[in-house]
Amino acid sequence: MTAISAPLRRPGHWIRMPVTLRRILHHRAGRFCFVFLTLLVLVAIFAPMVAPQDPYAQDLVSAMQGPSSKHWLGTDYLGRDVLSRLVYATRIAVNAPIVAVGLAVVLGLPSGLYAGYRRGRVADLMGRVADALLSIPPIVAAIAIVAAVGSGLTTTMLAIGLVFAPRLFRIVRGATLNVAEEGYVDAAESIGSSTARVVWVHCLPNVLAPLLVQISLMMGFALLAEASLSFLGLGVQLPQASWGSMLKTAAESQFQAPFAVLPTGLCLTVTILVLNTFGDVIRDVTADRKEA
Amino acid sequence: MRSRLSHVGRRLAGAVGTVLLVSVVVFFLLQLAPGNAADIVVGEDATPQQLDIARAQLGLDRPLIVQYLNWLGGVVHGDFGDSLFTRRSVATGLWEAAPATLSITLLALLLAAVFGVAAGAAAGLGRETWVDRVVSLLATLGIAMPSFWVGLVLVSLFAFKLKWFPATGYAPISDGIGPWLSHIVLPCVALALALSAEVARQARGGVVDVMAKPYMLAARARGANGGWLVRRHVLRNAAIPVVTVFGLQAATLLGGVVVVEQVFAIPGLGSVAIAAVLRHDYPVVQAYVLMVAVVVVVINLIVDTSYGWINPKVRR
Amino acid sequence: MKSPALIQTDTVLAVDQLRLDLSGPSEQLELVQDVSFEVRAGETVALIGESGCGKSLTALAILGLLPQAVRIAGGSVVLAGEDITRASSTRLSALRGSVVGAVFQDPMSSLDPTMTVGDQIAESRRLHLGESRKTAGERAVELLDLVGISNPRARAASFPFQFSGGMQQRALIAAAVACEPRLLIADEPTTALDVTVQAEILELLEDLLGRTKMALLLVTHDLGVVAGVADRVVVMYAGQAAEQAPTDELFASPAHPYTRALLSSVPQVGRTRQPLPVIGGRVPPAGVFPDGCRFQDRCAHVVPGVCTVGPIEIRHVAVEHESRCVHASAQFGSEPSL
Amino acid sequence: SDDKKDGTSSVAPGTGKTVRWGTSTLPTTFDPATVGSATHIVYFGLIYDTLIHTDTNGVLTPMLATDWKLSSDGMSLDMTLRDGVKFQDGSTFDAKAAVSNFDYMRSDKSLVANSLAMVKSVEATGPLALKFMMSRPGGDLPGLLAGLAGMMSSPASLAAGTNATKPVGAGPFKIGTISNAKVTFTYWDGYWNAKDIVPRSVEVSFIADDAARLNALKSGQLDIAISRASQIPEAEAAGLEHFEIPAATAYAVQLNATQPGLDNPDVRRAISMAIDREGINKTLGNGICSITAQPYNDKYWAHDKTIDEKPYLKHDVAAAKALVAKNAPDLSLTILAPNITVYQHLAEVVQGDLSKIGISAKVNAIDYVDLTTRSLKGDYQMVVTLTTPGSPDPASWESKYFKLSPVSDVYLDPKIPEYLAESYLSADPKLRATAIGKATNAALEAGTNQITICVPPNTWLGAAGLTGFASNDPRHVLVK
Amino acid sequence: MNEVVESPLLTAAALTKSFRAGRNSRGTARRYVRAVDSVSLEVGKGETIGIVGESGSGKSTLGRLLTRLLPIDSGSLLFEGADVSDLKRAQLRSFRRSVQMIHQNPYGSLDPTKTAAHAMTEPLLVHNIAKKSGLVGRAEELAERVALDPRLVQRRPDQLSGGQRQRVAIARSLSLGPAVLLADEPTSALDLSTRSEILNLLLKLQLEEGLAIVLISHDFATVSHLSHYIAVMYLGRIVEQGPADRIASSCLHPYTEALLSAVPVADPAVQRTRQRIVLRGEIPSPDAIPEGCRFRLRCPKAMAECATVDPPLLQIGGGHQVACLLHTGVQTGGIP
Ligand SMILES: Nc1ncnc2c1ncn2[C@@H]1O[C@H](COP(=O)(O)OP(=O)(O)OP(=O)(O)O)[C@@H](O)[C@H]1O
Ligand SMILES: Nc1ncnc2c1ncn2[C@@H]1O[C@H](COP(=O)(O)OP(=O)(O)OP(=O)(O)O)[C@@H](O)[C@H]1O
Ligand SMILES: [Mg+2]
Ligand SMILES: [Mg+2]
Ligand code: NI
Repeated sequence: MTAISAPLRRPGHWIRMPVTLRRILHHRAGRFCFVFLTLLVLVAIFAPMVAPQDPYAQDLVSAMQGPSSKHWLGTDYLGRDVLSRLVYATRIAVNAPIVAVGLAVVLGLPSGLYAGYRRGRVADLMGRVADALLSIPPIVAAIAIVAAVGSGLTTTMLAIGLVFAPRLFRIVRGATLNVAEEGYVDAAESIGSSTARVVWVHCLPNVLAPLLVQISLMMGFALLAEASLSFLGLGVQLPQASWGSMLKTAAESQFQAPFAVLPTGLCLTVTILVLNTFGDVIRDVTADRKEA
Repeated sequence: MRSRLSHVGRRLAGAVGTVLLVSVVVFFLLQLAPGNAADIVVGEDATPQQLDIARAQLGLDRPLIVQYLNWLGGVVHGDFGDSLFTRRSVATGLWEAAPATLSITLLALLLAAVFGVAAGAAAGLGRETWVDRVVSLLATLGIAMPSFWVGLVLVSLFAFKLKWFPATGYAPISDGIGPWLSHIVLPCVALALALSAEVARQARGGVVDVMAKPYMLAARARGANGGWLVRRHVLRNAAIPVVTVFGLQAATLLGGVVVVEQVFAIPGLGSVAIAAVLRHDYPVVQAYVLMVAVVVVVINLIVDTSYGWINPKVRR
Repeated sequence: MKSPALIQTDTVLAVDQLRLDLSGPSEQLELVQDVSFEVRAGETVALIGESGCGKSLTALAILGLLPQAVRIAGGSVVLAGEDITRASSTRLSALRGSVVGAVFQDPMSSLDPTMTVGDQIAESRRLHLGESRKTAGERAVELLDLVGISNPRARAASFPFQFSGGMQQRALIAAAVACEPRLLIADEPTTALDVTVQAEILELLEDLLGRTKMALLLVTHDLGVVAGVADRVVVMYAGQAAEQAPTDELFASPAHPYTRALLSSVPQVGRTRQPLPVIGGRVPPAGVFPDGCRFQDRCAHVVPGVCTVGPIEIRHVAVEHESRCVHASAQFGSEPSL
Repeated sequence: SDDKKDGTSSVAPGTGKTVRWGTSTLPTTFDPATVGSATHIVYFGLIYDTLIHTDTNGVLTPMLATDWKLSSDGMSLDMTLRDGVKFQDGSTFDAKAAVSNFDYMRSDKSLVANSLAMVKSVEATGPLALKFMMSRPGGDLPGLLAGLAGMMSSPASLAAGTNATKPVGAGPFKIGTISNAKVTFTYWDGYWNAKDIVPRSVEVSFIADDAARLNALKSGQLDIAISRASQIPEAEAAGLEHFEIPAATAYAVQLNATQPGLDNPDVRRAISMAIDREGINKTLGNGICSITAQPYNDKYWAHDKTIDEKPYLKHDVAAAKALVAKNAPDLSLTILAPNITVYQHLAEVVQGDLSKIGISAKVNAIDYVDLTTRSLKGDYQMVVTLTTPGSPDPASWESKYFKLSPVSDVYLDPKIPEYLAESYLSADPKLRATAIGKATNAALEAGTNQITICVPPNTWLGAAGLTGFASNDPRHVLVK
Repeated sequence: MNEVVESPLLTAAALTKSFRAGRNSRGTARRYVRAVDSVSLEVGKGETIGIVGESGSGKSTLGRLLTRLLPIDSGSLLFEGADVSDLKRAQLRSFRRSVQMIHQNPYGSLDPTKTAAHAMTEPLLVHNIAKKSGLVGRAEELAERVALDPRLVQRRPDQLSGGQRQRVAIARSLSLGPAVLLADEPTSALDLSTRSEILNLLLKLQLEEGLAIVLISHDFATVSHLSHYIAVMYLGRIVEQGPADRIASSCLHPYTEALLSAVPVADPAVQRTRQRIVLRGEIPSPDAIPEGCRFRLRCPKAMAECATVDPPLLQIGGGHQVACLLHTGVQTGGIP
C-alpha cells in the first residue's frame, strides 16, 4: 500500500526535481557521484585558479619527465605541465558531453514525446528514420559526419549528439508510450487539455527519470567517444587538450614514460565510471519512487 | 505458417526500408563535404580542363538525384563504383578487408557472450555477494575504459612483455588456425571487453528481474531449486534482455572495431574506412557505411527471430 | 496454544503463534504476530483480511518461501508433523510440491512463459518422484484432463500465453496438485479472474477436494468466496489473527467488531441505493501498530484503558470460535451492537 | 655505403628474404603519369626504371639512358638509351617505346604534363637515340627525367591503359597483389641490372598509426618501416636499428603573404626569429634534423653554402616580439597542419613560439587532402607541414612557392623569376645551384613566406641485423 | 399521456469501435477487434446507468467513446441534443466540461509528479476559470466536497492512500461542474472498507447535485447497488438492458443469468442453496466472434437457430430489452 504514514509535508509547491535530488543525496554512491561531478564542474569553471601553471607554456628541454616538485604529474612531449593541462582539459570534459547530449536532447526529446504521445503515421516514419540512423555505428557516423563537415571538437561533439539523438528519441518515445497509457494522461485529455499541455505538463515530467538516466549514461559515452575520435585524429583543436587526446599521446609513448598514462587515464575512466554509476543511481532512486 | 511467413516478410521489408533510408542519409550527407571528388582525383598539379574531364568521368556534372539513383542502381547490382584513390572496385576492396573484421567481431561477440553471460548470471544469482560486487565493478570499469587504451595495454603486456601474441597485423585463416587466432586474440579481447561488460550488466539485471517474477515463486513452490531452477527457469527467461543487448550493441561493436583495427594495424574494414574518410574517398565511405548498416540490420533481424526461439510468444 | 502432543493426527498444518519480522538495515518491523490456526485433512480454511494485513506472508511462511528481508521471528509452523521453521532449505524444497502445493494470485505471470504448460505441470513429479520426462509428461496430460481442460494432449504442448486466464489458473492448480500434496495453499486464486471464471475455478477446487483428502488454505479478501467454499475462517487484521470461527458461525454471529464491520460493508444485490456502513479511519501500517487492540482507532466500542493497553489476548467465544476483542465473551450472542 | 653492399653480395640476385616494409601511405595507382604525388616514388622505383637515376642528394647518374646532353642554348636535349633492356612483359625498350611514353606523359590525362610543359616534342632520332625539343631552356629536364616523368613503361600496357593496377615497367620487381593495406612486389629475373638486387620479394604494408607501425616492428611483423624521429629512443630500447636517409624535404612554415599582418615582411621575419629550431630538433627531431634557412640539406645539390653564413636563423624572441608589437599588434592566426602526429606536434610548438612573441594562434589539424586543396586555393594563413622542394625540381618548386601565395602572381622579389630562368639554362648542377641559391636568398631577404624550420632525414627503423639499407630503397636489403 | 419527455443528457446510438488487433489481445496480425459493436444507450439527468460484463467485453471502450476520448468509428453521440460524435479535439472543450470521467486505477489516474491540489484544479486552469493565485483555496473547497482532509491537498499521489486518491480523482472531475460523470471501475482496486466510502460518496453527489452517472464495473453487486438502469455487455454488445431491479430479480438473457449466479454472496446459507451456472468453454477471442449469437458457444440454452441468427436487442416491456432468441423469437426488424 501507499506510504500512508508519510508525515504531512509543509505546504508549498513541490516540484519533483528536488525530491529526486534529495533521494540521490541520501544514496551513498549517489552522494559520491554528485560531489564528484560538482567538483568537476567547479574545477572546469575555475581552471585558471586551480591549475598551478600555464597549460600551454612549453619547455622543450624538460619534455616527457616524470612527476617532480615542479611538475606534480610530470610534463608532456612539449614539456608542458600535465597537471595544469588536465585541469584545463576538465573544461572540455564538462563541455563536450553537454554539447553532444544537449543536441541529442534538443532533437530527440520533442520528437520522442511527439511520437510517443501522438503515434500515427508521422510517428512511424520518425521511428523508421531513427532505426535507420541507429544502424550506423556511432563512431562510424561521427567519422562520416566529421569527414563531411570537417573536424574539431565542436563538430565532433555535434556529430556525436546527432548520433545520440535517435537513441534518445527511442528512449523518450518508449517512456512516453508507457506514460500515455496511464490514466492521468486520459484524465488530462478528458478535462480538455491541449496536446501541448498534456505533453509538457504531464508526459515530460514523467519521462524525466529515464531521460536523466540516459543523459547520464550518454555523457559517459560522449567522453569515451571523444577519446576514441581523438585517437583517430578527429578530436580537439590544438593546442587545447582533452583527456582523450592527452591519453592518446601518453599511451603512444607509454614505453618511454610509463607513468604518463595514469593521471589522464584515471581522470577519464573515473569520470565515465561516475557518470554511469550516477545513471544507475538515478534509475534506482526513481524506481524506488514508483514502488512506494 | 502463412502468418509466420508474412511476419518474416514484413520484417524483411522493414529491413530493406531501413537500409534504403540509410543509403539516402549516407549519400546526401557526404555531399555536404567540402572539396570535390574530382579535386581529389586529379591531385595537386592539375589544370582546370583536367578537372572538368574528371568531373564528367565521375558523373559529378549531373543532378544530385540522378547521381544518387545511378549509385543506388549500381549498389543493387553489387557495384559500389571505383575508389577515387585506388581506382579499384570498391566492392573488391571491402571484400578483401571483410574477413579480418568479421573474424575479430565474431570472436569478440563469442567471447562477450561466454564471459559476459557467465559473469552476469553468477552476479545475478549471487546478488549482493562478493561475486556480484566484483563482477559489477569489472563491468563498470570495462565500460569506462577507452578501447584503444585497453588495446595498447594488452599489446605492451602480452605482445612485448610476455611475447605470447604478435602486436599487430592479421593472418588470414588460410594461413592456418594458429596464426589466425594468435593475431586476433588481443584485438578481440580489447573489443570484447566493453561488450562483455554490457552483456554482464544486462545478464545480471535479467537474472535479478527473473528471480523476482511470480513464476519463479510458483516454480519454487513446486519444489524446484538450485541448478534445476537456474537451468530451466532463470537462464531461459533472462536470455531475452541479453539477446536484445547483442542487437543493440552490434552497431557499437562495429564502430569499436574501427578503433581497435587502428591500434593493432589490422587491415580490416575499419582501416579502409578511416583511410577513405581521411582521403575523402566517398565511394568507399558510402559503401562502407551502407555495408555496416546492412550488417547491423541483419543482426537485428537475427536477434528478432531468435526471440522466437527463446520466447515462444513471438514464435508464431 | 496447543502443545505438539495434542495435535490431532489428521492435522495437516498447525501454525502456532507465528511471528514474522522485516529486518531492514536500520530497523526491525513486526509484520505478522501471534497468528495461530490449524488445517485438518479435507478441510478448507479461509484466511481473510484487507490488503496488507499479512495473509500472503503467512502463506509464504508456511511454504518456507518468505522474501529475503522477512524472517520467522517466533512460533512454529508444523506441516504434516514436521516443524518447517527448523527445516533445512533442501528439506523445504522436498516438502514443497510434494506435501504442500501452492497456487498464486496472478495466473498469467505465475507460469514460466518459456516452458510448455505440460512441462511445468510435470516438473514437480520429476523433482519429487524422479519420474522420467515422458512418464511425467503423460501424467501432466492426465492432470490437465482432471482440471477440466479439453484436448489435454495438445494443450500440454502449448505455451502459457496460448491459454486464457482461467485455463492458466487451471493449469497452475494441476501443477500444484501433481504430486497429490496433503495441503494446497491458494493465495487469492481468483482475484484476477472474471466472476464467471472464478465460479469455474472454485467449482474445480471443490471438486478436487471432494476427490482427495487434500486440505485447502484459501487466502482471499472476498467474503462471498469465503461463504461459498470455506469450512472455517481466520480473519486477520493488521498482522494479527483477529477472529477465527466456522464459516456459518462467523457470518451469523461475528464476535469481533472488525469482522462485523467487514460483513456489513458488502454491497448486496437487492439492497440498492442505500448508503453502506463504513469503517472510518485506516488500517495502521506495520511499525505503528498501537498498543492494545489494533482496531481501536476505528472501533466504536473502544474502552480507553482496556482496549488501549497491553497485548489483547485471543478469547474463546464458543467451540472453535475465538476472537481478539475484550468485548468478546463466552456468552454467545451478547456482543455489543454497532 | 659500400661495406653494407659487400655484406649482401654473397646472396644471388632475388634470393634474399622477403622484405616486409611499413609505410604510412600507400600508392593509390601505379601509373606514374596519374599518381599526382611524389611521395610514392619509392614503390614506383621497384617497378619502373627511370631514364636517369638520382640519388638522395639529387646527383644524376645513368640508368635507362646512358648519356644525355643539353644543347648550349638549352633548347634541346639529346639522349642515348641503353641497349638490351627489356620491359617486364618481354618487349624491348628503345627510343620508340620512350616516345610513346612521352606521348602519354604529355597528354591531357597526365598529371606530369604540367612539369613537362616546356617540352615541345620528343623524337626518336635513332633506335636508341632520343631528342627533346623545348620552348624554353631545359636545364631542369634531366632532373625531371629522374622522377615520375622519366619512368618508362611498356608500350603495350600504355596502350591498354592498365598501368594503374597492372603496371609493367623495366624495373627489378613485378607487381604482385594489391590490396587495401598491402602491396607485394616479386623479383623479376629479366632485370638488366640484377647485380645487388637482394630480396625475392617486397611486401609493403600500410599502417597509418605511428605507434602501431613501431609495434609491428617490435613484435616482428615488419622488417623496416618509416618512422618518426622521436620514436628512435623507444626503438633503440627495443633493439631495433635506425637509419637516417637524407631527403629533399623540409619541415616548414608556409605563410600566406597576402593576409593582413603577414603581408608585412618584418612580421614574417619575426615569425622566423620566434621559432626555436634547436628545441624542435632536440625534442621532435631527436637531434638529427639539420637546421638551415633553406629547404635543402647541405648534401643536396641545390644547397647554397653562402646562405648558411647569413643571419636568417637568428632565434631572438625579444626582437621578434618588438617587431610584432610594432607592425602587427593583436595578430591572431590559424595554423593549418596535416592531422599526422608529427606535424601536429610541430604546429603546437610553433603555436607556442608565436604566443611568446605576441601572436595568438590556433592549430587546426586537417587531413592532408584538405590541406592541399586549401593551400592551392590560397585559403589559409599559415601552414605547418613537410614541404618537398626537391620535387619535381627545386626551380619549379621555388617558382610556385616564392609567390605571396599560390594564387598570387607576385613574387616575393621581382628578381626571383629571372634567377630561376637562369637555372634552366644549363644542366650543370653547380651552375644551377648558384642560380637557385640566388632565388632562395632573394626570397629570404624579402622576408620569406616559406620559413624552413629544419630539414629532417627520412627516419627508418629496421629489424636488428638488417643490411643494405642506404637510400629509401629496399632493393639491396638483406633481412637476417 | 401528455407528460413532457425530458430529453436525455447523453444519447448514444449504434456506437461502434474497432481496433487493429495484435497489440493488446492475442489475435493474429491485421485482424480487427470490434470492441464496441452498435451500442445504444441513454443517460438521463440524475440517473445512474450501470454497465457490467466480463473482462474484454468492451466496457471501458464504450466509456471512452461516451467521453469522446476515442474517435467514434460509426454511430452517433448526442449531448443535450447536439451531435458531438464528429467534433475535433479543439471543439470538444465545452463537451469536456460537461462530461467527466473517473478511472479504474487510482494509482495510475493521478500524475505522480503533481500534487493533489494540482490534479484537482488543473481543469479550472485549462478552462481559464480560475487564476493561479486562488487555486489552493479552490482545491481545499473541492477537497471538502469529497470529504478529503484539506491538509492532504499538497501531497503527491504516492503519499496518498488508494481511497484518498480516488477522492482526488472525483474532486477533479467535479471541478468543472459536469452533468455526466463516467466512472470506470471506480472501486475495483480498493479494499472493501474503502469501497463503501467511495460508493457512498458517489451516491451523495448524485443526490445533492443531480449528476448523471455511468458506472462501469465487472462487479454486479457494486453496479446494482448504485444503478437505476443496468446494461449487460458481452463481447462488445449490450445483450440485456433494463431497470436495475428487474435485471437483478428477473433477468432473461442466459448470460446475465450465469453472471448473476456466479456473483459470490457473502452468506453461507444462500451460497449453499444457490445453483451456480457454470458456463462451458472459453470466452471467444474478441477478434473471432462466432457467427450468429455471440454467446451461443457458451450458452447452456443454445438452440439450432442461434448459430445463424444474430439476435437484435429488443424491447420486451417495462424498459427491459434483451438480445436472445429465447425471449424475442426469430424476428426481423431493427433495434427499436
Ligand atoms: N518483501 C517484502 N518486504 C517488505 N515488506 C513486505 C514484503 N512483502 C510484504 N511486506 C509487507 O508485509 C505486510 C503484509 O503483506 P502481505 O503481502 O502478507 O499482505 P496481504 O494480506 O497478502 O495483502 P494483499 O491482499 O494486498 O495481498 C504489508 O505491510 C507489506 O507491506
Ligand atoms: N487501444 C486498443 N487497441 C487495441 N485493442 C483494444 C484497445 N483497447 C481495447 N482493446 C480491445 O478491445 C476489447 C474491449 O476492451 P475493453 O478494455 O473495452 O474491455 P473491458 O470490458 O473494459 O475489460 P476490463 O474489464 O478488462 O477492463 C478487448 O478485446 C481489448 O483487447
Ligand atoms: Mg496477498
Ligand atoms: Mg476496462
Ligand atoms: Ni502454414
